[in-house]
Amino acid sequence: MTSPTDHLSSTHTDPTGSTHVTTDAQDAGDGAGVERRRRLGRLRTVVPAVLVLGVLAYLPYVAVDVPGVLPGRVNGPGSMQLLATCLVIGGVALSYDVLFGRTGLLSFGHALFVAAGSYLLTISLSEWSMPLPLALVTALGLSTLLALVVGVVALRVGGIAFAMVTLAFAQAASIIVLRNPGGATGGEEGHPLDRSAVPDLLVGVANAPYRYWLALAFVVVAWVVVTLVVRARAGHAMAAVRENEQRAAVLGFGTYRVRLLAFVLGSFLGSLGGAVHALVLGGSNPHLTTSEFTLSLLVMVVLGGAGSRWGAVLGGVLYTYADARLVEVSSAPFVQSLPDVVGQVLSQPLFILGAFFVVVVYFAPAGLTGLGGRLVRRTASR
Amino acid sequence: MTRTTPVLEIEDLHVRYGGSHILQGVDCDVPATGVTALLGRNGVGKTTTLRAIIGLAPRTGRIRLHGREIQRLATARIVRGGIGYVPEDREVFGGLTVEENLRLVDPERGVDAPVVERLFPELVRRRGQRAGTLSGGQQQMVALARVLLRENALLLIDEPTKGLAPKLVTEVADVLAEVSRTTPILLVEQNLPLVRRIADRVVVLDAGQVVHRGAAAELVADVALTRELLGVSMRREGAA
Amino acid sequence: MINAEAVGWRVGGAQILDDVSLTVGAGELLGIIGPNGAGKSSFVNILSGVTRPSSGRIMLQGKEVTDASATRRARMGLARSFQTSALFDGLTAGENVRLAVQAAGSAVLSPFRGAGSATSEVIDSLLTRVRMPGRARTLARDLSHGDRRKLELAMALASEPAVLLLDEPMAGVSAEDVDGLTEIIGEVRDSGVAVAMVEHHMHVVLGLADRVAVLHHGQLLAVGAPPEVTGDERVQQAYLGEAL
Amino acid sequence: GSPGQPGAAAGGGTGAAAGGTAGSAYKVGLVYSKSGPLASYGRQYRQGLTAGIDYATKGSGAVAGHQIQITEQDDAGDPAKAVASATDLIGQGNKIIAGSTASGVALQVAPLAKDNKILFISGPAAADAVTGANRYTFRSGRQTYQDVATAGSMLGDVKGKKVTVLAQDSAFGKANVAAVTAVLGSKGATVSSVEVPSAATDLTPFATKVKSAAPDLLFVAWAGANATAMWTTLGQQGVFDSTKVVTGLDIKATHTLFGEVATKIDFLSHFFDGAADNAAYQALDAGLKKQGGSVDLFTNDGFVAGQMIVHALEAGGDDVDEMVTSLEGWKFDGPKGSMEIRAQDHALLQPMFTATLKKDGVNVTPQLGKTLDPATVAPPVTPFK
Amino acid sequence: MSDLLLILVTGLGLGALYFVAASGLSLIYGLMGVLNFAHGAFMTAGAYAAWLTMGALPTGWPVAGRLVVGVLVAVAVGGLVGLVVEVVLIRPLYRRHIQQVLVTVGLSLAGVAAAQGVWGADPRPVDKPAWMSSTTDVLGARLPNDRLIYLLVALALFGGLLALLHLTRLGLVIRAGVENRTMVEALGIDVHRTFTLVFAIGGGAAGLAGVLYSQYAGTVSPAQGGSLLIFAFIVVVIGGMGSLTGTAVAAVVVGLVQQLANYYAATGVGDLSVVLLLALVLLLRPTSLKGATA
Ligand SMILES: Nc1ncnc2c1ncn2[C@@H]1O[C@H](COP(=O)(O)OP(=O)(O)OP(=O)(O)O)[C@@H](O)[C@H]1O
Ligand SMILES: Nc1ncnc2c1ncn2[C@@H]1O[C@H](COP(=O)(O)OP(=O)(O)OP(=O)(O)O)[C@@H](O)[C@H]1O
Ligand SMILES: [Mg+2]
Ligand SMILES: [Mg+2]
Repeated sequence: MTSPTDHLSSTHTDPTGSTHVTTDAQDAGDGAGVERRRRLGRLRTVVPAVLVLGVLAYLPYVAVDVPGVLPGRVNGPGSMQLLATCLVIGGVALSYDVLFGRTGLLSFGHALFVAAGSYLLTISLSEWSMPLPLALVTALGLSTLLALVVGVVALRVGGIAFAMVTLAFAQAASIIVLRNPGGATGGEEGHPLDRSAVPDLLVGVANAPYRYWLALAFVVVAWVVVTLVVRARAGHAMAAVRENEQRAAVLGFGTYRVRLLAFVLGSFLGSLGGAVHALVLGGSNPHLTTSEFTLSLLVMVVLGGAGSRWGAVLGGVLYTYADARLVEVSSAPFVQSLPDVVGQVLSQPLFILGAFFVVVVYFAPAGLTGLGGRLVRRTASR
Repeated sequence: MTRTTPVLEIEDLHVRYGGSHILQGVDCDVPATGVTALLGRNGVGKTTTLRAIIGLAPRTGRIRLHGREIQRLATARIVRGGIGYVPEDREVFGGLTVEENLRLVDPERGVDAPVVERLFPELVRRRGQRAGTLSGGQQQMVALARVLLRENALLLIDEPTKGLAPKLVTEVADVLAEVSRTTPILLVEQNLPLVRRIADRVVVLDAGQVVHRGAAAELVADVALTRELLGVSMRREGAA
Repeated sequence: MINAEAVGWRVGGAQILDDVSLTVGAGELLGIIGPNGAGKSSFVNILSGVTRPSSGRIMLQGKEVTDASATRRARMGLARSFQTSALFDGLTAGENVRLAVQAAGSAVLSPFRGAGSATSEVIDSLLTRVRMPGRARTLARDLSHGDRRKLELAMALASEPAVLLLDEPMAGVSAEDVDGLTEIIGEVRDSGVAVAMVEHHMHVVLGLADRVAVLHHGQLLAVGAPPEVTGDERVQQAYLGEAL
Repeated sequence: GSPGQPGAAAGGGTGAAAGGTAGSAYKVGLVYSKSGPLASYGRQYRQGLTAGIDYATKGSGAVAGHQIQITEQDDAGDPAKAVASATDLIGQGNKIIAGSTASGVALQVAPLAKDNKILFISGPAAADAVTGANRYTFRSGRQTYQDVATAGSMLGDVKGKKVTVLAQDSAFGKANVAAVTAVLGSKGATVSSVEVPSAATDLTPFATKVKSAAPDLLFVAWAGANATAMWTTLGQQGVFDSTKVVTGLDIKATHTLFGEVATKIDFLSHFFDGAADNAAYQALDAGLKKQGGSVDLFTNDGFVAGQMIVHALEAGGDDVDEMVTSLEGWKFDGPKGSMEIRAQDHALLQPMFTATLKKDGVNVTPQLGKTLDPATVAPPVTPFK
Repeated sequence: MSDLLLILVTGLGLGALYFVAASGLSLIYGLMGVLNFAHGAFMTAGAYAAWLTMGALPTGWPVAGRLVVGVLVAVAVGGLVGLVVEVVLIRPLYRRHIQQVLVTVGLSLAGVAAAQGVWGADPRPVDKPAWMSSTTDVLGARLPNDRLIYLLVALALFGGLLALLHLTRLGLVIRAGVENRTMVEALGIDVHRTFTLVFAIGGGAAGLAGVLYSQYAGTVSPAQGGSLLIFAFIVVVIGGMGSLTGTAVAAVVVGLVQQLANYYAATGVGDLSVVLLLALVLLLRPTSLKGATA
């Protein structure tokens, strides 16, 4: 019947019959010139990435006002904080795509690991009084261990069942966080970051650009790791498992190990994102543990385009941006001037986000990057 | 052969999938009697032709059933208009029992229809088994039985003997021969001996176009032509 | 190379396979024939580890593998094709083959190990070998039925297996290519691979097989040299009928 | 050219809004729930704030010639959004941040105040931890401890009495249990609790547990949508037959949600329509009417915040430390009555009320019981960390 | 003893409620492969429809009479919403299951937000017939009367749906269409209409669940549907994804386990009991979920 990988078939093909998953791998061409073409292909993926990175890294020096788009100057604290949050979530979405887009694992529990990274960092800083580096290692180590345990159990089943087991684990974690055991998590009020334990550069409104760079660095790390993995045998094995698990097994891939690897790797990157999230936001909050958060990760990845690095990051960034900025739209004067019921409905940011999401799924099933790719090709072919 | 009006007329049929142009102007008629075999190498578009007729592939051109244009109708309408379709991969409903598979088409009689009892006694024995657990050959029987439950103006049958044991191939050939006495069949088949035995006419496709049309006996007789069109000789095959 | 000893399989109260013992040696090709529903595919599934037998033992290269997973058996040099094509539909033909080549490599699954670059020639030669050159970039989902069968065979060959199990490799393959594929399988056998092939095209079986086994209602009806088996009256009765 | 300082404005200026010169506005940032689950609390707070500033500036909306310029941002109850908004507002040169409808928001924004040395006046958020959070954080509403202490007052002498707390098994619930244990336990009551998992749908088991505990006083701490089901179940299982039941009185819209048992409950109240009467209350009432609202629970917190903002600006102008000093120990009259900001931990000492509900037809109106003196419900001092 | 009886009866009532909520979900998932996240929004729609209807009817009518009309309207509204959603949003995304699921995710966000915009986030009281809010003494236990109603409704719904699926031709077409929609069409059966109908039936069941739950809670609120949806999901999964009988059994088990754990186990266990149950079922009997995996 259905499996979470069904969609991939549609996400990965567009009507021209070409694929985007395989751009890394389209070098299976014929004999001569292969090497050159491969190098060219690699260049074609690396150059835009480096360019975009350059532009993003320079933003804290851009003192231009973009009214309506960002709160104040591009490099003002408000904009920097907003962009930092967007980037962190973009990176987290990328980590989720390792599971969902690459390996076809529909997990509803990714939030668990992001939250684990975030909470374990804040807790080990203030509760266990560790220095930052040690706290970071502890948070990542424990989260990865947790991922291993959850993965070993949950991967015994597949498809929607897997989604539900992971959901169950995440629900359990969410409940535990809300119960505030031993006062460690702060319940629904969250756990603030111990300011004295982190470098001054990361604290205070004026230092927002440094938090922005931190978030950017996280995205770069996640990007590089995912790129390496996707190009490696493990990445191909993940694709094989996604496409046809039984076939992969008969070929000799240890499918359980492949899925576990993807799960642990994705969770590791997710918890790294959680830790950075805590640093950028100055604390952990229980919203990270909720299944809505995982659900929104799914939304982001699909929004941007599953199985594509640009797609995941873009989806994450856009979603977070929209979520934060739609509040402005809702209170815009033109909304207030609309008839009562319409105005009341439109003043709910979630309504706009939900409706927008439906539209994207509807008109750009391969995600925004897929749509972009299609436009580029169409104009090129004219 | 008497010249009757054809049951199905295809004019300038095109099928495109995204950028690839699969059928590039197929023209052919299916006469109102006998078996018309649609031949060709792997991937030339035989299945696609059948799917286009039944409305399962995006198509342009003109298709007439008994003189009525059907190329704009939805699949279900076309089928109710009298075209039965047996797909290449059998596509039985694996989760339903044999009985339920047949009742889907014929709610009243299902497995108990005379045609099933006569042609496929094995299915009567297995009426309660889930079709998904049937062997390949058994599934083919379900797929065939399913369309035979209904009165059809035309049957489209895609490689019905694929994966069948030799004995069954013979039996299926007999069934098809018998059915074709009352219902015209457009048959896609790789098994040339079978084609030779039951087909009246052949249409050969290559690269999305019709490259040959004629009586089956003619093609069989012309060794050179067979080799040119299909890459093999029917005679030698038949000897095996 | 591979032997089944008194293999039985029951499911849902029905005895699908009953006391089947067969051996295929290196460089030997065993044809498996039998009426539809006789249990041929089920037998191949048991040999390859996709299903577990209810009784009996499977030995692969002298080691017992009855309880070993499909993955383990693949690592031990066993490859197979499926009756209904089981490909990675969302990947291209070339990538399908490359996965098969990679899976065969004994290298441990390291996330950062390179994908291997020398394989594109290998991929092309494999695809050419199964008579589908130039289709490396087509998505498996978009291949025609016959091409899918060929790709299936290419993937089985990719791992340079010691034991090869083929479930109806010729089903749906156009008449033109049947001879070619027959030739390939012959070559594979001659290179010392143990091949077991389920097939309904009798001329292929008769042309290739060193021995033929006939399954009927889950039991071995006959095993022997092709002429012997086809001469057997019971086989004619149950399977061949009056051939076309 | 060289890129200059990250985050700096074009031309290398120092901070966007140095402000301060006469005539330029005093900027106040509001981060509160305009949407999300606490939107109605947020609306009350906002309306109260307008009335409060109006009252404190005598209708001018200006302090010493400087207009008070308010910038609002919606946090939808999400601390992450609140932190981003607060950062933005601070970056824009707002020296005062107010709002925080949700406790989670208050607790995550409070550290920002300290980091950036700005004044933070928390709103309806009730968490005790906001008190004493840091030198720059104040509150304009009541805290959980004051609620509980009010409930305790209803038992008279609690010595030897059995008190049970029915609360959700969450930080909010736990805080209430802890507060009851601290307030009433120290006076000699035996306190036990029935904690309801947040995932529970049917509350019969808990009603049964409460019934069999047969306490003299049942304190219900409940926040959430299934309140009506909870009250109905308590009623059905006969808890009211033998026990005095106390809970906090929420906003007007909830007064109809107690179903059958509404009149049997004793309420403690932070504030309600008709709870007090003084100049501030009348100003609040009039100010709200002007905005098409009416007096309700959190309009007080907004009004008081307005008073505090104006007072801080009058005394401190642009200097945050001056503002803080001026607020510490400040005594004033709010709509509830006389208030005092305790210097040691910025607790807001204030009167509390008890009430009952009166049903007349479909209308349910609260009736004032006792007004409790600020001192009798004052929380213990929690010095800054 | 009387406590145990009370816990068991309320547990059954809870299970009945879960079943009504899960049945529509299970039906749509099982038949169309769409995990309908908007099911919660459908329930909310039903609840508000009934609330508005009951408010609009003359107050002179007995509450029970207004409730019956409210239920009918809720089922109709739920069905209509399902119908429209299927035709407008689900059908064009045919075969793209994940996209279909995502559309419902979007809908669930937008639907709840819209309700919140129009009626506010705060719960509103609903009228409940006096008999339903009172109790009956049995063996010393005060059993709430409304639980009996929920049980009866759930039983009737279960029977009706089973009969629909297994005794009618529509049921057969539905089951076949689930497996291979194209082939059903190729057999000359108009499958679009069938699937629209399934969605409408699922929506109607959601509407019914919405009213029942609002009666149970005594209020309507925008988030109500969503909170019930979580349990409905769990029930559907434990029940084996799309199996109606499995769903019924799972609903009762979940209801009972939750009540018993909440009463007898230490605090905290009750909270996790359902989740633990789910994990346990999945790990011990992963094969029962094959339908979901395949
Ligand atoms: N959905 C599709 N998208 C893109 N290309 C397709 C699609 N379906 C079929 N094709 C292509 O159309 C061509 C014709 O396919 P078709 O299945 O009709 O061949 P066929 O003649 O039936 O071959 P065979 O004998 O192998 O069954 C093939 O090259 C195939 O790859
Ligand atoms: N899970 C199952 N439950 C019940 N019966 C089954 C199951 N799997 C297979 N069978 C039955 O076992 C028998 C053998 O099936 P198998 O697929 O092995 O046949 P086969 O010899 O490969 O036939 P074919 O040549 O048609 O492919 C068939 O009668 C089939 O119906
Ligand atoms: Mg074909
Ligand atoms: Mg078989």
